[in-house]
Amino acid sequence: MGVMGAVPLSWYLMLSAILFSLGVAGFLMRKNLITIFMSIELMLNAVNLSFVTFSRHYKQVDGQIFTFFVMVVAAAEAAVGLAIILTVFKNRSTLLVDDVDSLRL
Amino acid sequence: MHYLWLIPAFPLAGFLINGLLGRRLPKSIINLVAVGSVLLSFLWVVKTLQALMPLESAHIEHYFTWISSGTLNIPYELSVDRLTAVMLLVVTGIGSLIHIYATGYMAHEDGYYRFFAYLNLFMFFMLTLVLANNYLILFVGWEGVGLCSYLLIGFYYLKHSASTAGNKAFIVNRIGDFGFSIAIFLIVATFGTLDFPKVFEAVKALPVETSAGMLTAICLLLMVGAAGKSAQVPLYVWLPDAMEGPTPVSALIHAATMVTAGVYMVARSSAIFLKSPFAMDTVAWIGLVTAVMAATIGMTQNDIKKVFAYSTVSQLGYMFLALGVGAFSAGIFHVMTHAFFKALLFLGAGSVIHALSGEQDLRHMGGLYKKIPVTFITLACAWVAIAGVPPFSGFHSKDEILLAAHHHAPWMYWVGVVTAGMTAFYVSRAMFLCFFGSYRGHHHPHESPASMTIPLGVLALLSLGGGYIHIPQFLEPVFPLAEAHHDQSLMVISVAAGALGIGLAWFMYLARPGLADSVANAFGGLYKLVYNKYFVDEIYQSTLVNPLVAGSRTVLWKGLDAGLIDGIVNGTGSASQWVGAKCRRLQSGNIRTYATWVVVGAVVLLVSIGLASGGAR
Amino acid sequence: MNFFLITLIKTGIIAAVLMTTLAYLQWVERKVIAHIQLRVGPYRVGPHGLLQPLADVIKLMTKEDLVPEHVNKFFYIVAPILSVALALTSISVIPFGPEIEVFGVKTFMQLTDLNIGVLVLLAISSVSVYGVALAGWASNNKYALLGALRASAQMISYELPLALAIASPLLMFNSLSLREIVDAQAGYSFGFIARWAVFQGPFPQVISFVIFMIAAFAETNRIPFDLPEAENELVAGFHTEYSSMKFAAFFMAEYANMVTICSLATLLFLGGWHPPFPVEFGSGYIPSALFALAGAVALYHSLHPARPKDRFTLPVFAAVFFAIALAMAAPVLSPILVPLFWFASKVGFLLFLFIWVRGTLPRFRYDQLMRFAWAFLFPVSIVHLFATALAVALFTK
Amino acid sequence: MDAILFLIFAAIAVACAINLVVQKHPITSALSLVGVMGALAVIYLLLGAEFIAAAQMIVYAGAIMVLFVFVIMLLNAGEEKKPARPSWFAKLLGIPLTIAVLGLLSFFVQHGSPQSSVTFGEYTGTAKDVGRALFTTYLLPFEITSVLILVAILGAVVLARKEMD
Repeated sequence: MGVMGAVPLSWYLMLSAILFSLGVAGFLMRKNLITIFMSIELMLNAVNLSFVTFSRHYKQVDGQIFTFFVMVVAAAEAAVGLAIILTVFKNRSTLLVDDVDSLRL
Repeated sequence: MHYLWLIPAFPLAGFLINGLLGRRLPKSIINLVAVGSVLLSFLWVVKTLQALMPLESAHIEHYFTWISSGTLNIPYELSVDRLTAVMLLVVTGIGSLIHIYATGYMAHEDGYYRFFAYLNLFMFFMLTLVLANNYLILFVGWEGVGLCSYLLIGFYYLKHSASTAGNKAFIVNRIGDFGFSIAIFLIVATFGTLDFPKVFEAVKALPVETSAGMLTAICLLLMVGAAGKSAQVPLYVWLPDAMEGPTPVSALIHAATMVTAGVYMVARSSAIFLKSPFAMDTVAWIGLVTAVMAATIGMTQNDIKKVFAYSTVSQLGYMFLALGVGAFSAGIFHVMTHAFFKALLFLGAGSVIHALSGEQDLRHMGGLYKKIPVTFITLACAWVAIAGVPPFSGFHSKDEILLAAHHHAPWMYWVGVVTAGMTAFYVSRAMFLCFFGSYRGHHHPHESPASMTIPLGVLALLSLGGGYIHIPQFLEPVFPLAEAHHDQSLMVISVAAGALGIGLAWFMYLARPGLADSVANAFGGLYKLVYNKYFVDEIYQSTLVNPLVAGSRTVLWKGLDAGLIDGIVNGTGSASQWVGAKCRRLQSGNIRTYATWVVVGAVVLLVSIGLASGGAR
Repeated sequence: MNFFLITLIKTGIIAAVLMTTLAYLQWVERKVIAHIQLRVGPYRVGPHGLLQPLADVIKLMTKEDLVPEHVNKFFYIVAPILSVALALTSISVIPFGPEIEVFGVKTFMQLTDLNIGVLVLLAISSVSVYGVALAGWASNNKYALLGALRASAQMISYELPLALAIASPLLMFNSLSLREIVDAQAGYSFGFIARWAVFQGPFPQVISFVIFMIAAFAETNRIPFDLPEAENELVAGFHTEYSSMKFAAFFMAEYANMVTICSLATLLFLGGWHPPFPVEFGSGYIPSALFALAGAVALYHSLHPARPKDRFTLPVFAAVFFAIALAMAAPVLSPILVPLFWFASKVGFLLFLFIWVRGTLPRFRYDQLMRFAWAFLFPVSIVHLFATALAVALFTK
Repeated sequence: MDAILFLIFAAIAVACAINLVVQKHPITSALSLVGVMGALAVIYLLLGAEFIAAAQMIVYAGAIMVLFVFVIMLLNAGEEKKPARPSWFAKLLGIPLTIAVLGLLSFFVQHGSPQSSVTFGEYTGTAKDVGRALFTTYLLPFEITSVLILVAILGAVVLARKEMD
């Protein structure tokens, strides 16, 4: 529809960049294990977005395939990671990463 | 294709069966496998040779490429020419006889299956050695027989003397093999191949004047190897000790087959040797010296097997003399006849020892000819054969050699004749002490079983008539025959020497018993010297072995190993400890700190990418 | 702008129809249960309690909308909205009939025809867990939380068999667009057997249909799988703390989900709006005949002396029925109404099945429920999927 | 029209993402993440990746995030408390690093991104295309991911079992 019809590709990439940085922010600043985990998922999503964008740009489906794989891996990761978080909570009854530091010298 | 590979394959199969399952198998099966495999390969040899006759030129079978690296290409090839044919027949024939003999001799030993497994393995390697068509495969066989000889000398590994004798044999052989391997390297370097035909072609092509040095070097190194394997001066010391092994082993390995490997190898390399007169002379010299030295020692020994061992050494010396004077065919001829009568001598000695249940000292024997007549008769055949009494086998081959020696250099002939006399003397001495006079022992002698006496009989026939298998003609396609002017006088002289030796022995040990001791006293110092084998072992011990051991202990072990290498290892350890102690500061154990590090890394990466792509267009 | 106008109109119609359906579905359920239990059911409000839904709506609207102290306000309010919104959204991709022409405008009897319609339905149903879960969690009440956890666990577990069961017909029709799927089921093999998924070769989808229906019961938290609302153990499950409109929202959501899932079953397995036997055999006249019959029955009953009350109401019904019958027969309307009728009757039958089961079957135990899902339904559906794939690979060019 | 849609949903996504980061309560973060995913799904549709959009909803929003919500409910994780030993390093570098990342990425986007534009509906990677690519070109990775999933299931089960007793 006219001028506004076409959206420049860079907008999508920019959005992906912003989301990624937000993920980084959460990754660095939050102290709750689960939230950190979710920030990682956010970063994954941002990356997926750029994958899909490029697949759109090259009019090839490969980028979407990568996204698909990322999803699968994320699913596996979530399953194991959350199980680990559960165990951590069971053993230490805390979710604060800063307090899970018995590897410290 | 005549399936040459089957020839060594049979004994190998026997080795595998006996070696792997022997512990559980009954003796009958073990015998069947061991003897059967060797007999089979003997039959296969016969069949193949029949098929291949007349074997004017070598028949080569290529199986696969063993090593292919750059220009060097070593195929796995077996070949048969007339030389090989002789060796094959000797090895497999005598080998099977001795196997049969061993079944009787070893009957009461434990480790029975082990013994026959080793024996078969030896046959396999020996046949590989003989059949090889290039130096590398020959070397494989060479090392293999060395290994087996070690294993079999040390067969009674509970006896300390046996195991040390095994080690001695192995180590001394190492020296020879070292020379041999260097020779092989030189051959590769010079000719770029190891196949006999190619090498010899190349040698023929080479101009003498330019390449003499290299060829001489190769020949001398090959000779070092041969000296090690065939117990020549200065590396002969291991062979007498090798008598610690069971007698069949002494007969098969240390008399008939393995020790002749050196002779075979030199003869095989004749093409190269002929190019280097100096090397030839060296060979002749070594042979002569060995012959004389060993003969003199042989005259004084009291252990029957030791006597025959030294006789073996001196006979080998004869063979090398033959090679050295260029009568290769005569050398091989002597290899064969010597295989016959020396195997017979050892087996006979074994039978005697068996009869006296382990007694080896001549001074505790005597008058056995009525107690163990078969052994006596057969041994007598060997006696006449080795003493060079015409028309028996030893006479022919020795005569060939002496003729060639005279044709080369008359003085060599004379030395050879003297040696022949000594040979006759010590063998006769052993015979008289053993079988005549009155019995001085305290065991109750008993004749050996048929499994032992039958091989004795066969060998006796061979050593009587073997001389008429005229090898030199047969070998003509391989070694051009030296013009044979049969000088009757020379022949008579050598025979006379032999007769003299026998007579002297008779006079000293039968007619005038006790004369021997007085003679010994008369030449006290000389006798001592000879009786103690010229103190060669002691000299080696003090000049070579002790310095080496001391050096290794102080320099290599204390200095290099403990000091340098351990120092490096421990140093690495402590250094990494130090680094770790510094780095563990990073290991804060705080996940978010790690996360921050990750992001820092990512940022650094991004920046570097940005710089690398020059601000991305 | 034409497109927007049409869509607006369609949305209006569908919304209105759906709302009434939902309201009256509840009335039907109560009636049927009542008759199964030999009761009369709602009877007072209006003739045969026909106005009962209206009364209920008024009641729920006017009731005090209280928000407990201890709840997490935001999510407490968001949850019901979320669930009802999602439930209604899923209707939008469901086609009710073929392409029709109204006043010269050709359009589909469907809000939007996505070519990934099935996937969208799955996506929505998978997201609709949040409504329940949040409601339970936000209520900050242990019964609610337990109910919510149960509900969401159960919905997730049963989504797999559901999806796998759906996959089999998709394999046969190799399309994701509901419309194409329905079109693929048009026609009759041997001239009289309807080529519905459940009858169509090479591999009649009976088993997957059964699996689908079982999973559907679990998805909608209906008896025998209604453990989230097992009143004897957790009061009313995740909506314990809810009242008035929010409660109504959950209720609507449940019924809307039922309708959606039944229509999905109809579209995937029962040939959508295609009649069970060909028009040559007069399937076109069935609807009007039926409605005429209904009218006749109504009239007959109205003449029955023992039912004085119905002397006026039943004839009205009869008149309505006759009118519908006429409309069905009318050449102008029949192309629109007859397919609609078939679709509606199939959905209706399935809904009746839901209610019937509720009236008759007892409730599962929770571990049984889960074991049934994972240890039986899931493997069976996988095997069935493989079988279908094999059949398709072998018999279709 | 596209631009408007894009802007709307991009705004939603960013808002939800910010909410994820700033909210103290994990469940809020989780739901805002779901919001991000929903918005992204719509944006995928705009990009013509309809299958991925559906998968995004089903897998991410419908499965993974539900798992998160479960765990949060199960642990009844409340507001974030102050840790005993906070990571001074992260506190120090957190914000600057984030800004650095954002700056760098946007720099790359500005200078590096291809100068093309997207109009809705002119290209769609249909489920057919995705499936074809997935089962021909990417068959091996696909199978490997299936193995990965299996392993993940086992791991999760083992850990959870340990967690039970």
